[in-house]
Amino acid sequence: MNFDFSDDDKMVQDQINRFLRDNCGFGEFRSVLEGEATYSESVWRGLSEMGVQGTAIPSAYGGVEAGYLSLCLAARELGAHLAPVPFSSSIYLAAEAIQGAGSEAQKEEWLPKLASGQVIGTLAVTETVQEPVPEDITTTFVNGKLNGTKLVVPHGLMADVVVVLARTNDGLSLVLAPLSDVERRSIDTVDPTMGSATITFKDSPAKLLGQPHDGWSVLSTVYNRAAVMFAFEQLGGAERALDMAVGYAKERFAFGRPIGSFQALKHMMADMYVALKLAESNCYYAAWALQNDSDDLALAAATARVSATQAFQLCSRDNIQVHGGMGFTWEYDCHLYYRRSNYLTLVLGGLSAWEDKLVSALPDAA
Amino acid sequence: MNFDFSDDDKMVQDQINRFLRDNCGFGEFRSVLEGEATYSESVWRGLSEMGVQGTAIPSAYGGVEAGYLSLCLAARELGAHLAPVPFSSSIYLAAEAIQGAGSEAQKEEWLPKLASGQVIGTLAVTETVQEPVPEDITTTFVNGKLNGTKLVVPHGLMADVVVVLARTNDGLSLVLAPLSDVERRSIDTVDPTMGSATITFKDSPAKLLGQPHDGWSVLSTVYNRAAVMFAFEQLGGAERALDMAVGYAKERFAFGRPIGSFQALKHMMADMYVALKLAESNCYYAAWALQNDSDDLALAAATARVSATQAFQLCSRDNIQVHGGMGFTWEYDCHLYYRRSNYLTLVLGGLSAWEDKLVSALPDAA
Amino acid sequence: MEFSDTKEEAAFRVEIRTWIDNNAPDYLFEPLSSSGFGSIQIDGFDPMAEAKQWQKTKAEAGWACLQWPKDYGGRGATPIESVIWNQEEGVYGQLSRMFIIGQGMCAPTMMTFASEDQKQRYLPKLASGEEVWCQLFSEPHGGSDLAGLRTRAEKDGDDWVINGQKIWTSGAQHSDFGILITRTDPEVPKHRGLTMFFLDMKSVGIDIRPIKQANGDSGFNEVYFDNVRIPDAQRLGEVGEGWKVSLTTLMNERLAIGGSITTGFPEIKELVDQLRIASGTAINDPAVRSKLADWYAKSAGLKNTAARAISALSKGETPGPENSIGKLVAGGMMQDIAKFSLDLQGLSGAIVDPEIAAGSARLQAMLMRSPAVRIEGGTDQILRNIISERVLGLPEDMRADKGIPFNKIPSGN
Amino acid sequence: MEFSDTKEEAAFRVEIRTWIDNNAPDYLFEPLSSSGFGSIQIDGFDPMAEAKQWQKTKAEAGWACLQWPKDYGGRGATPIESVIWNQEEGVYGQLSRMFIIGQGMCAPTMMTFASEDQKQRYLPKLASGEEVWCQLFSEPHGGSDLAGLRTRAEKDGDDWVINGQKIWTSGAQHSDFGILITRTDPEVPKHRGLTMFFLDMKSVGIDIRPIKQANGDSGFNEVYFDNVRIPDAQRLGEVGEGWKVSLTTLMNERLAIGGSITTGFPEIKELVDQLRIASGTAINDPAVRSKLADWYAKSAGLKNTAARAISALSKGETPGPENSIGKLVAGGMMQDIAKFSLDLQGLSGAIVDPEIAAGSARLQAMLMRSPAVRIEGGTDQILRNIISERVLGLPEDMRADKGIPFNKIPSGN
Repeated sequence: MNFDFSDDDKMVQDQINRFLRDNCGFGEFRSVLEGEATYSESVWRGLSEMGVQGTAIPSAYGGVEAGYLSLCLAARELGAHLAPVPFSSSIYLAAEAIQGAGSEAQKEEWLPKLASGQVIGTLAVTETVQEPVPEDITTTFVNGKLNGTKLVVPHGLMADVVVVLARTNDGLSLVLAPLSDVERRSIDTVDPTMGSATITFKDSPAKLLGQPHDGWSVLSTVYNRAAVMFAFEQLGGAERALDMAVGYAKERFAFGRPIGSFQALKHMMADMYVALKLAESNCYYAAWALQNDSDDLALAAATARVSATQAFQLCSRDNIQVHGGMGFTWEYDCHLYYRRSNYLTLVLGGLSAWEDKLVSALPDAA
Repeated sequence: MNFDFSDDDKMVQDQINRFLRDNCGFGEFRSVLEGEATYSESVWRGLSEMGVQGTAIPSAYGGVEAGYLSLCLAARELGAHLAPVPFSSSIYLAAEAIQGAGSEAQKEEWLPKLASGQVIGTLAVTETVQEPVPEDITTTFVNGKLNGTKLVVPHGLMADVVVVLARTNDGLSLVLAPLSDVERRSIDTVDPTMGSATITFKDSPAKLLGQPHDGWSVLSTVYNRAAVMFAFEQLGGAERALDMAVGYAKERFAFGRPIGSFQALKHMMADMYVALKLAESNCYYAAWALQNDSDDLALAAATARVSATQAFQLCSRDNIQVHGGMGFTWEYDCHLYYRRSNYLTLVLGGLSAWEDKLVSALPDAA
Repeated sequence: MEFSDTKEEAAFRVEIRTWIDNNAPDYLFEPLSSSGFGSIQIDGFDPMAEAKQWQKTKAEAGWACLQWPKDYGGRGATPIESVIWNQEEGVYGQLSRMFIIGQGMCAPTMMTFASEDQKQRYLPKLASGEEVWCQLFSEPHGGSDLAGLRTRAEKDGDDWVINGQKIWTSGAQHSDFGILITRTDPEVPKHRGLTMFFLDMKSVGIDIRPIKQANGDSGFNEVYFDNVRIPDAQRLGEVGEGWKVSLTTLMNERLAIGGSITTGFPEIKELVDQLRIASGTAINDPAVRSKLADWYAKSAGLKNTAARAISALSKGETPGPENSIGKLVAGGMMQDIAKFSLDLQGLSGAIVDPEIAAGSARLQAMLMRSPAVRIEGGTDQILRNIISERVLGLPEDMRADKGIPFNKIPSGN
Repeated sequence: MEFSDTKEEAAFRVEIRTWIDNNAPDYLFEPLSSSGFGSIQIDGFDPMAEAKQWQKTKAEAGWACLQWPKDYGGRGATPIESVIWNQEEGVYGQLSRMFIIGQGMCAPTMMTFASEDQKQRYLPKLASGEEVWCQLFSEPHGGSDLAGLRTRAEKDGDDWVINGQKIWTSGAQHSDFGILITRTDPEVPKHRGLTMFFLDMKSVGIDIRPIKQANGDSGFNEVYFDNVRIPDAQRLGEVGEGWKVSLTTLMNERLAIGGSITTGFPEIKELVDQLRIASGTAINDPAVRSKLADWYAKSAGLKNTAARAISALSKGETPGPENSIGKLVAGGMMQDIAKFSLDLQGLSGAIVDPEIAAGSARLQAMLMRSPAVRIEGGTDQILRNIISERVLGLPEDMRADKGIPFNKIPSGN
């Protein structure tokens, strides 16, 4: 039994951390936040040069094939630094869908480009202002053409290729569409750095990804796998938010003493730590389940997702509270974590949906 | 607009408070707790002498006819003192059911005896180990005879007459049965001072109360009305538990200072106060709605019930926490409030059931 | 106990309702009703201009600042009459609230401490909205430690010279006047060296800079003072008595009752009545119902607590610190409600565009604004201190600054 | 990262499993499996006698106190081997846990501070269950302020004379020996005047009185000392160094990992899988599912955190104060789970008779026992202090007793 990451994986994590610390400071982040760029091309390029996008992609398809444990640690760093790049959509969603459901030809065509960062991918599901159910999907895929509108596509603003959930004959299927000839419009969300777009397809060319009519179930598998990696991003964000709170509480004085000496704040931060620690341990287990395609991946993923969502929401929220008024200024970084935590909570469907999945995945005698 | 009780009502409340303080100390309570008596006959008699049981019963039926506002304040004192008497079952449940559904003859027969305390009444519903639904009721009332077992009847140990939910032909009806010739067995519950019993009817004589087949809906009305009075008992208990916590925290020293000067405990008690205050205000409104048979009684009652349940549970639970180890001894009184709070939470169906009722009672545009 | 109006109250209510029907800016009804939580946004209108116009209309008809004496621009009404006005003013109250700092906090201080001439000069124009006031209390280094302020006032002839910085000043950019608390003696313990003034916000040396908030709004400002001169005649209270004077102001903060407190309940109820989730319409889902019931019970509790405070007011009693529960409960509740409402909508819940998001994105606006509610005007932690010490009588926490000269208190820098 | 056993671990597990299959008191399997939360109840059996028999059987076969050196009655096993034993011992571990104070807390202190002769004399009998030990630390006036203890030890020749009172002593009535912390100097600051001893619990002048708990059990005792004499040879550590010695004991409290922590999750899962509520089987109700998911995530988090601590142990690292989260999370969770489970059952949820109530009334037992979990062995508040100060490095609260002679510290009486 060895419930820890290998030294190799940790070394790679440390490299990514140092790269992001040096190259993905808040200046980089804020230029995206303020709308001067849709994402940080320099950070994206730097990650490419380190091979991060290809971490879990087989070497046969141009990846590094370092496995999911390493990718999870990369996700943790990306989350901690709020890296304003389309990594999650391109890698956890698009690459996973293509790896999981694509034909050999599709994998050969797209995975090397995704692994190198040359192409940015994403996944488009939501069409209505509600948690999607199969009946909501009205985008059609008929005779090789896509028609319909996807309301909110993460990183849809800069994606080059998109996996689309669409209606075919009498079911839902995933299809793969290059995004050269579509109408896309930026849509405002709680986190402006996630590059969200509304995308309208009008007779846009696309190809079936995987078997017809299994779109909904493949999507569910992709979500389970992505959930683990998003959970690590959330974990990284939660940890950084707690660090910010602790750092501020040690230095800020009120009533003649550091505010971190008041029990009301100390205990708030202790509770943040508890949530973080539980989430971290659940994430570790889920990473193992992902890497090993364990039978209980669905349960492990939902468990990590639920606790990491709760931890990031709590830590980012109460980090603002510890900072007081300053925590609510645009200038301080607290709201960036709050924004990201709320977007990441929703990106694969809300917390309630994941709670439900978790219970469905429980063994009969727990 | 005048959102307060009248001076008359408050004066009566004060008298009850003084009577209970002088005559219903913890010696009285503990003799019931330790099983030396099933209830305090002297307190019951004292309340009778003051006419408390008859507070809201019309003078035509031997009551004082002082109204429900006064009865609510009496309930608050009974709750604060954890009075070990069958008041709630006899007055909020039995007397209400008879007043609401009984024939003129039944009212004339029973209300004066309930009002004077000469007779103790209760209500018997639950038959299975689950929140009752109509299908659970298998006790039958046929040809004037009751047959079946009621699993847990509050104050069933000492009641003289019971209102029973029973199956008649093709529906559920309420029936009224004297408890002279039944089998009753004490059943252990979280609060041993509530005189709970399992009662078995074997061809026991009884009479229909109200119209046949409207048992379930009359029960629901009785519960709504009783909920207000129980909420006042819970409020009284919550307030006393908070008082105990505050008193202890002021006097107990640790680390060279009163424990009540530590924010962790201060803020815990502040939250107890907040819950109490919200519940109190909701109880006030519900008392008005009860007294005036307001259209929104169902909503007001559920609201008072939900918030008073939460307040009593929180205050009784965290009162133990403030007391530390002492709070968990049999000798200290903290657990008596904790026990009572948990019993009162369940007596009319659990909190979840009342939350559901509350939402059902919300107007369409709230 | 009686919830209905008395005959007089009912008549007064009808009078108000009739007047409002005839005089309110009904072209603003729609935009005000769907206005996002936070700052008022009215497409095509200048909110401050509209607010001033509405206030002027009210003042001319005797409906401004109802409880103030007629001499100072009020109506000399009873507390209950004032509450009835607030209830009937409804959405238009959003316009009136733009003057709340001046009318609710500066004015009581002026009434208590200004000279009769000053009151005659300033209060009527404050009532009518012609002149806007702000309150200059908070400072960057102070935070919850309000009395830890550093802005200096030094006597120079008949004037005081002010240097320093204030923060979180609502509406400073619109204001004509302000009340200002300063430190006049740093060598005595912190509560004892303070002095209060009022001043012209157009004075030389004042620099106002808007603060961009986390939600993108800019309702607050930093105000810098560089040798700003204030005549001694504009001092409120004695030198060194500024803390006591400020308590008058802060106490009045709690008296602003009768208007309804924002909790988010109506917004989430409206959402779940319509929203389809996996199990059907959200309102029918037991998990939604359970939370909804708890939130309703809390919001009803606040409403009923406010009603009790009104009852107390009408009997001449002063509502006490127990009214601190309002913001404490509402702040956390709003945050929970916003989070849960988004959660029910999946990824589409992240959309903040009011044209697209459910309920005009009011719940999303609440998500982004509510963290500030738990901080501004007393953090959750300060409110719990107030409740535990002033309501429950628990002993105060140990204090590191007790009896120490202000300039000797540890400050970490 | 690897969750499966290594080949050696798997073989060791098989060895244990085989031995347990052949030697465990299988007639106790059923009663132990359905035993209520709190004290062990086994109808028709004396729990202590059964526990001693099982411990003796284990010790004779080398399965007692696996990590202890063989010389002192252990097996000299690795931490991982010890964890595997705990996992495989299963329900019989409930019997072994009756010795946990002695073996888990007194023994490490004896190993560090007793003489070699004393270790040879006492430890093997402690390992085999022949002699039972208790720990005499807490006092009525101390509470969370453990170092605020008042029991006096005064030197008299070669003996120390003890007067005072201890409380919350688990198993004192069954114990042969105990470790005892006393105040030997009240005129120095509180942590400095303490001294540790071990003593014979049958000594003249000891009076043991069981404490009846709120849930009706009596697992704890008050122990009174009236001129009890202890030879100086039974002193553990130097005079005045008792606090440091006690930290050895308390630190070992956290190392008792590998056994599973009670959270209530399996109990409520079993309940809702069966229970019928208004909407159908409880497990299908969205409100139930939402809570269940949160509780599962917490209990899985604790289990996985423990697994990480085991990994650290197996690498020779010492698990740190972060393990304080276990009880903090489990205590509150148990209380919430118990409350909610009763709630789902309506009035019948109040029934505590195990013959009638669902799940043998274990959830009702949990309701009544869980308040103590949030207090014993460090209250929730103390645990949050530990996490915030020792894990997060936040500054300590202001202290009223710092550097003050013990007999000058304010005590309220």
